[in-house]
Amino acid sequence: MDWNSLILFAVLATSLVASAVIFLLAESRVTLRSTINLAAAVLKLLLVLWIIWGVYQNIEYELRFTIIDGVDFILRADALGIMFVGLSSLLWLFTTLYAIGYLEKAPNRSRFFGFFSLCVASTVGIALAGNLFTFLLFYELLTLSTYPLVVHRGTRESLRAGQIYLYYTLGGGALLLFGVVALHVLVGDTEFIPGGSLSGLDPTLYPLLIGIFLMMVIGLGVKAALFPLHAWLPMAMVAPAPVSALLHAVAVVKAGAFGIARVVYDVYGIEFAFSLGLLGPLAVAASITILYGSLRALAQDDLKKRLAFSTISQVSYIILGISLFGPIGTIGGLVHLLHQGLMKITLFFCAGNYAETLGVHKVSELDGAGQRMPATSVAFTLGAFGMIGIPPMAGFISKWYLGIGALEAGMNWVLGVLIVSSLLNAAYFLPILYRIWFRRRERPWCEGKVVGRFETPALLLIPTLATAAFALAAGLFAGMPFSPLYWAQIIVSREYLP
Amino acid sequence: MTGAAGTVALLLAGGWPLALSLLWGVPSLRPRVSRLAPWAALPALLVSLFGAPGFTVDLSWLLFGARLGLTPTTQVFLFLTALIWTAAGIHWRTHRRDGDHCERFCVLWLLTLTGNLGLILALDVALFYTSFALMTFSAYGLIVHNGSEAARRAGRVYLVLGVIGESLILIGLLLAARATEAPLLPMLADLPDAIAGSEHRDLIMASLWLGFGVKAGLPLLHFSLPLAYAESPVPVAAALAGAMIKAGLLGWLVTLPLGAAGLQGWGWILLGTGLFATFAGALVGVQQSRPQLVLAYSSISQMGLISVALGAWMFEPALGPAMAAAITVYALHHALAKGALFLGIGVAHHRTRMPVMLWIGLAFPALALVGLMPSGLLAKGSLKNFAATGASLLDAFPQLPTLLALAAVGTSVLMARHFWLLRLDTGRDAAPPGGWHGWMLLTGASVFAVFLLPWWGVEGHWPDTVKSLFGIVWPVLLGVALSVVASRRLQPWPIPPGDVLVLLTPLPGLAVRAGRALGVTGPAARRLLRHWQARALARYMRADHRFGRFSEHLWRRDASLLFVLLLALVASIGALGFAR
Amino acid sequence: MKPRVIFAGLLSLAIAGALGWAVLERTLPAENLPERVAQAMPLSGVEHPITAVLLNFRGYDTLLEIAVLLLAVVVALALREAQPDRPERMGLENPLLRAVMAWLLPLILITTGFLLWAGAYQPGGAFQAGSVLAAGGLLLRLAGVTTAWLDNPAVLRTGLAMGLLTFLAVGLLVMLPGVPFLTYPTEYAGALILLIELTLTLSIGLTLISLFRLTPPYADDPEEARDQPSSRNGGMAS
Amino acid sequence: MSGALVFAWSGVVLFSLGLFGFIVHRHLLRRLLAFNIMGSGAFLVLVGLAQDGRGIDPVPHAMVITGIVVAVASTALALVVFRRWYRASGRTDLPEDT
Amino acid sequence: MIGFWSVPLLFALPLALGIVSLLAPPAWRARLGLAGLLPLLAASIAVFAHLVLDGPHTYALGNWNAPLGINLAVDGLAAGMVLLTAVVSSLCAIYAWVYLRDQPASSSFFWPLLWFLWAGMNGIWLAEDIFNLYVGLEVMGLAAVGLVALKATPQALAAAMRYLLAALLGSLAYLLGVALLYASYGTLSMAGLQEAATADVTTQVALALIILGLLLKTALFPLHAWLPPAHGGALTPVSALLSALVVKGSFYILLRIWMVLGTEVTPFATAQLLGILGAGAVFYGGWMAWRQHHLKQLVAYSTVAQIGYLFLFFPLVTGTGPEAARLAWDGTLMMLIAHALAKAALFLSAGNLILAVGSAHIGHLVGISRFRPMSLFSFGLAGVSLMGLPPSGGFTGKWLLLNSAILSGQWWWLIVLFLGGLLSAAYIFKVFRMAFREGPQVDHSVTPPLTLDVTALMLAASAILIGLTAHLPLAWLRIGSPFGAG
Repeated sequence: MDWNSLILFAVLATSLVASAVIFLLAESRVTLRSTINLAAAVLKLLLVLWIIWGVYQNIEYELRFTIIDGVDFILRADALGIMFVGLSSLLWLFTTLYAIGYLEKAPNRSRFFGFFSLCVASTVGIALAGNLFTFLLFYELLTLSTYPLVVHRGTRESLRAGQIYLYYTLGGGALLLFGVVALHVLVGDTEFIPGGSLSGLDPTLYPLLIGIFLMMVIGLGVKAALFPLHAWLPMAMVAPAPVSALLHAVAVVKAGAFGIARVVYDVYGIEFAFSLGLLGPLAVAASITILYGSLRALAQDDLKKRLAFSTISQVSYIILGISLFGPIGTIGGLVHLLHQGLMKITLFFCAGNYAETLGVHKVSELDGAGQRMPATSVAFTLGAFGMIGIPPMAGFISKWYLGIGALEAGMNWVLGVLIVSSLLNAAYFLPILYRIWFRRRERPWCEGKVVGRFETPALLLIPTLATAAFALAAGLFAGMPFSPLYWAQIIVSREYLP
Repeated sequence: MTGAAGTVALLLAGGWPLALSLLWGVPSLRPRVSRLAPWAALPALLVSLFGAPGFTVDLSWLLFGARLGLTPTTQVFLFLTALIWTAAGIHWRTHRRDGDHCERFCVLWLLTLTGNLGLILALDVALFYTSFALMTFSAYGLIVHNGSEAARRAGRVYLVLGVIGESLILIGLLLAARATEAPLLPMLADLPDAIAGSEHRDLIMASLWLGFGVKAGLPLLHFSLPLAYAESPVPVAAALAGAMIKAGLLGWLVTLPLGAAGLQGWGWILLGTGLFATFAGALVGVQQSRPQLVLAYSSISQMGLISVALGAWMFEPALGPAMAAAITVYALHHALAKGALFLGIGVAHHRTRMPVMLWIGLAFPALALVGLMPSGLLAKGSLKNFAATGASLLDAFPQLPTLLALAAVGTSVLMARHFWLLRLDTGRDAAPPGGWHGWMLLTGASVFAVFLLPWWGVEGHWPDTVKSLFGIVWPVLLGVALSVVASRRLQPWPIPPGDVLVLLTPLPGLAVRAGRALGVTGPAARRLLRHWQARALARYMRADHRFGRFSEHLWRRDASLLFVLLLALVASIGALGFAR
Repeated sequence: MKPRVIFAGLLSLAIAGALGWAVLERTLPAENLPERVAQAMPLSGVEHPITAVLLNFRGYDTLLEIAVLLLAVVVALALREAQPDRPERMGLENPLLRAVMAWLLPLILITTGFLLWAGAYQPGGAFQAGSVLAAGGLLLRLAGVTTAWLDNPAVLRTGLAMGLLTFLAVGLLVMLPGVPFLTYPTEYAGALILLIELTLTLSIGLTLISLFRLTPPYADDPEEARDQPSSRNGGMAS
Repeated sequence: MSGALVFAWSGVVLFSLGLFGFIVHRHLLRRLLAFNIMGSGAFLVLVGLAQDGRGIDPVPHAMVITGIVVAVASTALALVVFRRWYRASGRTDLPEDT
Repeated sequence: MIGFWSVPLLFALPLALGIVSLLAPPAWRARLGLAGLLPLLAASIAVFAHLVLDGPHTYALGNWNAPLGINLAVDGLAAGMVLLTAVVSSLCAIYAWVYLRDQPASSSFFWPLLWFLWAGMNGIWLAEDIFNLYVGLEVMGLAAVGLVALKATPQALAAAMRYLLAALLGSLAYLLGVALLYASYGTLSMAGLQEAATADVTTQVALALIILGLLLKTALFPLHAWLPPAHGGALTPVSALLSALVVKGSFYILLRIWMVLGTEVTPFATAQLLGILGAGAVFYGGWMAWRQHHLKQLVAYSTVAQIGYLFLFFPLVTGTGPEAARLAWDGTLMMLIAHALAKAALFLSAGNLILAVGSAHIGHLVGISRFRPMSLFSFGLAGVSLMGLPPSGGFTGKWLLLNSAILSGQWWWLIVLFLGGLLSAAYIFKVFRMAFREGPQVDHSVTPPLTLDVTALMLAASAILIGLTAHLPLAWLRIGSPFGAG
């Protein structure tokens, strides 16, 4: 147990300890709770930055102990994992800030922030997991820690949503469990190794491996909201805005997508998965989801629902990238993991701002919001442009790499999917922008909250603008060192050239 | 121009308007920024005049790694763009009224300008495409600036076409980039060769041709132009018609493999569409009842001529150098003249104390356009130059010179119609006289800017024989004569602006017509239209809701399907396990 | 009703059949435990093999068995405390019984003593003795002889616990030389076993008597009992 | 069938009869009696099977004595609980059984 | 050496404590109980440590070796159960110490009964003699019945009566099996039986009787009818003890006897039948738990379901390869331990919730998450283990069982584990749904004493932790097991 493993533990512990302490705090200790939360988030971010620097220099970070014979608990920071950790810890900081502002004077804040931190801890655990078992461990923990967040409002509707969320995720988790166990029986402890560890198996096992892959992808696809396993996601929109933001941008859907990446790259190995013929169907499933999500989003009037269907569509970009055999497609998928997170969290923050400040939940009520809340609206615009894939937003970078990657992999039809999806994205985002900026509101706003100097409370505005700026910068400065694109390239260079 | 100074100059050319737009974000600086905004294109103008082609700046941190630089062609484009934007900016500054949404306008203006300049300066695909998109989407805000129903409709049409265009361009660029050596960091200069050698050559060319064609007023994709020009503020219209339409042309020029062998088919297509645009633009244009619309169709018509030149180039690669020069010259000439004409509309609306001077000024660009001024002479001369070198083209298409001459008749008629309409409009606005500076700048440039061409190394072809001079003059005379006759005898057809659009959406168009026939006024028809639109939307939403209910029911109820899936899977795995 | 009878009949028949089959098919064991018992008898401290098995070889079983017995009383005590009975009205005003009791009681006590003592050599032992003792106690009760000391909880409970306590104490004390639990030193084995048996007899007797006394009196009519608010727990039930 | 097993056989019969009664009856006292019959049957089997002609086996006898004590204790406990139940509810059978 | 000395203390000490607390005045019983916990815990730990350091050993009571005398066998499983009993019972005792203050005075009889129960359980864990097991079973059973009856309400009495009848019937069936075995083999020692065992009719009938009897006492579906009222209706610490430990007593005996006789004597079908009954228990118990409206009844039915998991052991260990059998062994024991800890925690926290809202109806829990998060948190942690979600002992056990099922090719048990997990999620989250619903804005609920919450939380946390460090306990449990010390 040296420093390099302790720091991994510390990354996990920052949010775990924060969560435990917050649970124990009385409801009224607002300042203390906020301080702990923020301190933990900042500390975690610093630690993660430290590790990122270390991973960049090829330092090994590993923490390992035995759970049962033949099954280890492994935390390991590799390039892919630390990318996801970086995203989570960065967005955790912003979401915490946002949530503090959003939930001001709301009940049950101790519970909320406790589970919130727990949720981040599980996300970090998922990212750092070094084998399938550890991954599974945190994957299920994530399910459990997000349930209280989904039902936080305690209304009948949110409880129903929570129930459906559970149906899906627990069912998916059980499937994943079976896949993992079956794989464990076949080959023993399945550590994540670049290039995968299964290619040496006896060819008579291939049908079995395909079945296991299917089970795991379905299990993970539930969280990644892969069609037709997506129904929980729009329903989970009843949760408070920070939760939606976190669920959509970082924690849950990304955990599913990240898991699929792990399975494809580090368990099966992309070449082996390709030779088994698994990637094509995955790409088809992802494409169907992309189009389906967009088509459904088109018809939603509820802003958050529209964003939710958009998420369903966008997360499948990641899976699409993963299923493209070739380094460029991989880069596209991985980089979209970050980009989508930044953009979508911005959009949800904005939706939350509109709802909190103006009491507006529907697209049709947004007329003229740009005049009342210019900064939020600018952020929303940036996010929406990113989603459509308009340069120089981050979404364009992903789309470009996905497109080139699809051509490289010989799947030209994917290009069509990308274009149609962009058009659909434009079709459901641009009308919102039009309403925000170019229509006037006839009636005065019924303002929900007392705001300070700005158009909305500073705690709501700052994170929104920050994530929007990040989403812009991720695209604009994609060529810089340590940009998401740069990091994805590092991952791919390590993944494809072991 | 080398080293640090060059780097700074290039960066400033594109970055200065961007920086201004960012500074606008600071509320206290806004008044200052809006004072500086008209001059935002000045650095670019200077670079275009004093910059040297071949110098590049690598911005590895930007996007995938961007590269800025100038080529002889882009230098001309940069000049005309910067000049038009500056002039339009001056015009806007002197004609600004209180109560405009000046602030939003200001920042969108700067962003559009950034995009327009950036796409000219960009040497790599990513930055080019980024700038192009920035221009497209920012311009939307400028077009709908008035906020009127018509402006919003124009904006909608513009945006839909813009998005489709962007997508087409993206397809083309992606496929083309894939064919280059470095698909992740493609340079524009590599594209033509890559496209010519690509297995998807025709697909790429089609997407790029259509994609840029949206901007360049390609027939059947053109209908955003008249709508946008007519409804946007005058300086915006000038920029749109002068500069941004040329961005589409530039897109063609830098991406299409114009000089490659074996593109005769494409040559025919471009020639055909170009000629069609030329005549159709003229025919539809003369029916219009507003000067802006006439000018818009004139632009479509003129771009058709350029398209003819492109087609000729493709048809016969040997024409390359001559056609390149011709296109550049024609682009410069047409852009400046059209810009001047549009600004002239703005000037003419105001009261003036010097009507004679005004009309003389207004006449200059029009005369240039029909070919009676130095710039027009040079442009027409260059364009008709293929007779000397392109024998095979003339063999294949001997009627071409005649058709070009007839096109000039159309241009003349359009100009005549323009002045006729402008005369009716003049001084209608009670506003105090605005500044003439911007307009005068462009007017002057439209006549004399061609003399700058040798400075950039572009050699046009002056019509050097009497025959060719006559060939330029007689269509003008014929056109004027026709106009005089027509203005006495003929009534214009009521072809609505955005002609084909109406045909494309026959139902609403018919509804409007039927409404008119029954005496229902425009607003009522529009209300009806909106009602239908709302019904369609509602139906879609209802269908979606039902589908959502159905699908969610299917997938959600106790997640029963999951279980079935699981059981099937487990069973199959078990069976497989036993089978082995 | 009908199906249950059929079910019960079938089940009983099946069990009987299976048992019968098992008894028929039984093979004689290879292990000859009686012989081992016989060999170990000299070391047991008693002469009757059953007593030796009960209190020496398998003394642990007996220890637990006494615990079971005590347990029954504990539960009975607990239940009475939770559901208090009214003062006892038991006892027959029968002079004949009283007269006979005067004769019988000494005889019962002597029989008890004999059974206890005989246990070391022939069938008999603590449980048998204790049962007889209990029978005597019951007769006394039926005769209406008040046994006030039995109502003193401390005395009663000490008496109840004495047997098990002694057993335990002996079992633990003999461990002192470093041998396992319940390893009687050979020379004291007989005496220790007798001590245990004696206390056990008393305790067993007392146990049986108290179990009898701790059931609610027959006269306690359920209707009355439910009317009277004696049960404090009644209010707790929800 | 050897005659020595007669006790075992009667034990089998008693056990089965007791089981029948235990299932059929609802009155708790009867069930307790049936239980005791079963117990006796079991003890008979235990002792009866030990008569295998190799002399007396004291171990089953000791086991039976232990068993009897346990049965007595159980019966007593059952009676106590039954009487308490009867006093509290006035019923002689268990509620869900009818 | 201390470990060796401590072995008899494991039953002697609780017996002595039971007697003393019977003699002591009611007010002193609780204090005495707390004082007694310490030496008993120490003895348990000593025995366990002795095992870990020196390996398995037997303890010949009275210095008479089996088959003449009675041996106690201390192997990994026995010592592990002893320690588990010590931990769970201690925490329950501490809980009871506070909990019983507000109960009627008669409930102080909890203490002597607890000690006897403890003695009976320790007797069972250590026993190596099948008749001794019978006596131990009776001690445990009657003590348990007494504890159930302690409330003395009509419901409690009926439940106790039902429990008693089932226990008696089970014991008699077991005794008859013992009689047959003794008649065939002339020995009562398990080691002796294992040596001599042959697959003849007598043995099979004996085994069948023993299994039947023990199934009844373990309350395996469809013989479970007595369990929910008994466990659901008792005092809270009693429910916890019964569900966590007492049902494990008879299962433990079954496990032991199966390892001695079952794998050789019984046909494959028997093991499968036991597995199928287990599956039935999982489904039926889970379904019934989900339908309950009474919080403790829900938890009690959950026990019915969880017992079913344990019975998957038999098909997985019979007629399968050594690796699959070892995994099944590990998995079952992990399940057993995890369930003991988690179920005790679940009952205790359910008791806290009931104390808080003053009603056992689940519908009355509305909004409780806001005011009593601690109690609910323990409930949730324990629920995680019951659902078999990581990281918890329940998950580790499930993982091992899954591994074993796949390895032995008996994939149909996967479905049981899968649906069982979902069913348990359904009933656990049923409680949570209520608790998370927004209810009254003002706190009307009673605050349970901190001790109650802390004990529940400790149990729940240990159910989680044991899953994370499972390889240590499993390694220890494997000492002296038929599958070798891994």
